[in-house]
Amino acid sequence: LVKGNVSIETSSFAHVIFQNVGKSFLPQAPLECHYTLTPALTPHPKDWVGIFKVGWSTARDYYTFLWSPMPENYVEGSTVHRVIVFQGYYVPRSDGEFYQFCYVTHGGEIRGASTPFQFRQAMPSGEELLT
Amino acid sequence: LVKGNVSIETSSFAHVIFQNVGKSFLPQAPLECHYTLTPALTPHPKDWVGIFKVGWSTARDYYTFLWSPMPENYVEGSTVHRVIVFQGYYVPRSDGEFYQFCYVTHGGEIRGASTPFQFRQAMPSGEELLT
Amino acid sequence: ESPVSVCAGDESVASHFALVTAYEDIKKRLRDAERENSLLRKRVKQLEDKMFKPEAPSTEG
Amino acid sequence: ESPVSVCAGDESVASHFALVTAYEDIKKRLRDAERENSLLRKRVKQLEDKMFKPEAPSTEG
Repeated sequence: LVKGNVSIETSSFAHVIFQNVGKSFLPQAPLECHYTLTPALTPHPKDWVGIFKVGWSTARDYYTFLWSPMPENYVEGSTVHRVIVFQGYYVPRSDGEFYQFCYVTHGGEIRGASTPFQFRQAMPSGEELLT
Repeated sequence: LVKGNVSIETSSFAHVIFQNVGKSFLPQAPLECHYTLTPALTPHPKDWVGIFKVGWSTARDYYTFLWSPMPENYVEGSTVHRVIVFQGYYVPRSDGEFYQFCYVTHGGEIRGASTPFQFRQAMPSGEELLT
Repeated sequence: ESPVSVCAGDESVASHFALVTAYEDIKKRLRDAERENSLLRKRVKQLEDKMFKPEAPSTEG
Repeated sequence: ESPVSVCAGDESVASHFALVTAYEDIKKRLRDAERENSLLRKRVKQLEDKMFKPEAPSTEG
């Protein structure tokens, strides 16, 4: 039986790794995004990171995006850590939906996707204080 | 902005509708599957219904399958209700995973997918009795 | 016996839609479970407050 | 300004993998929430039993 599964770990979809992604963020507040470019990825000035609603179909479905800044003095085959900050104005409101970061190359290829997160005012564990 | 979204409701993926699918079933027990062929689908004796682990990649990833029985005296363009029963021996064990039914045509095309379900011994609401 | 005779071209689209169907349902269940959790936590807190300091003046709601 | 210049051929594969990543995480969260729920329900039942029938013989468990 030939199985059609492709390992995510070894695929090009894991060339960029998003780090320490929280489960929820404050809506319309500045949002830090930490990610690592593995040696398998050669960055390009027109690569970008988008916030996508989970379940997106094409790279055009991004909610908002930022260009991924080129590393200074980039050496081919090196590992690069990046931080970008989405400004609050561009970040989704509290809508009960899940979003995820995706790294998209200048050629439109997805090279990394984060775990999902929501935008909400307070953590559920804080709700008991509202009794 | 051109969006790439396709409505599931109007797509060929909803030509078969799975009815009243439970949230969990007993592992390795007979499992009834109720579904409706909408007029948009012309059934074929080699169409089948598979149980797939959610996240499957190709039709070959089915866990188990049954041929979808042809309706007697089928009239083109009619709506048909079907029930099939997966025998317990072929049904997944309790493994914490989610599965779903998919209707696959003889040509390998997916024409319907159910909401997900798990296999487990007891409902979570019954667990308090075990205290 | 395998039911899969040919490879359909749009399989990745099909598998995506099947996963979207499952995801939408599981998202709802997670929301319901979290809501129930929150209510249960409140209930536990209420009961614990009543039980362990029945005479003390309540500092909450 | 749009960052999308061209259409990549394997977009549906890419979107599927992104959704699998999200799904796997949400599945775990649902499992955790259901487990916590179950523990909280037990706790509520314990507390209610103690509180409302402290002397009566228990008919449950």
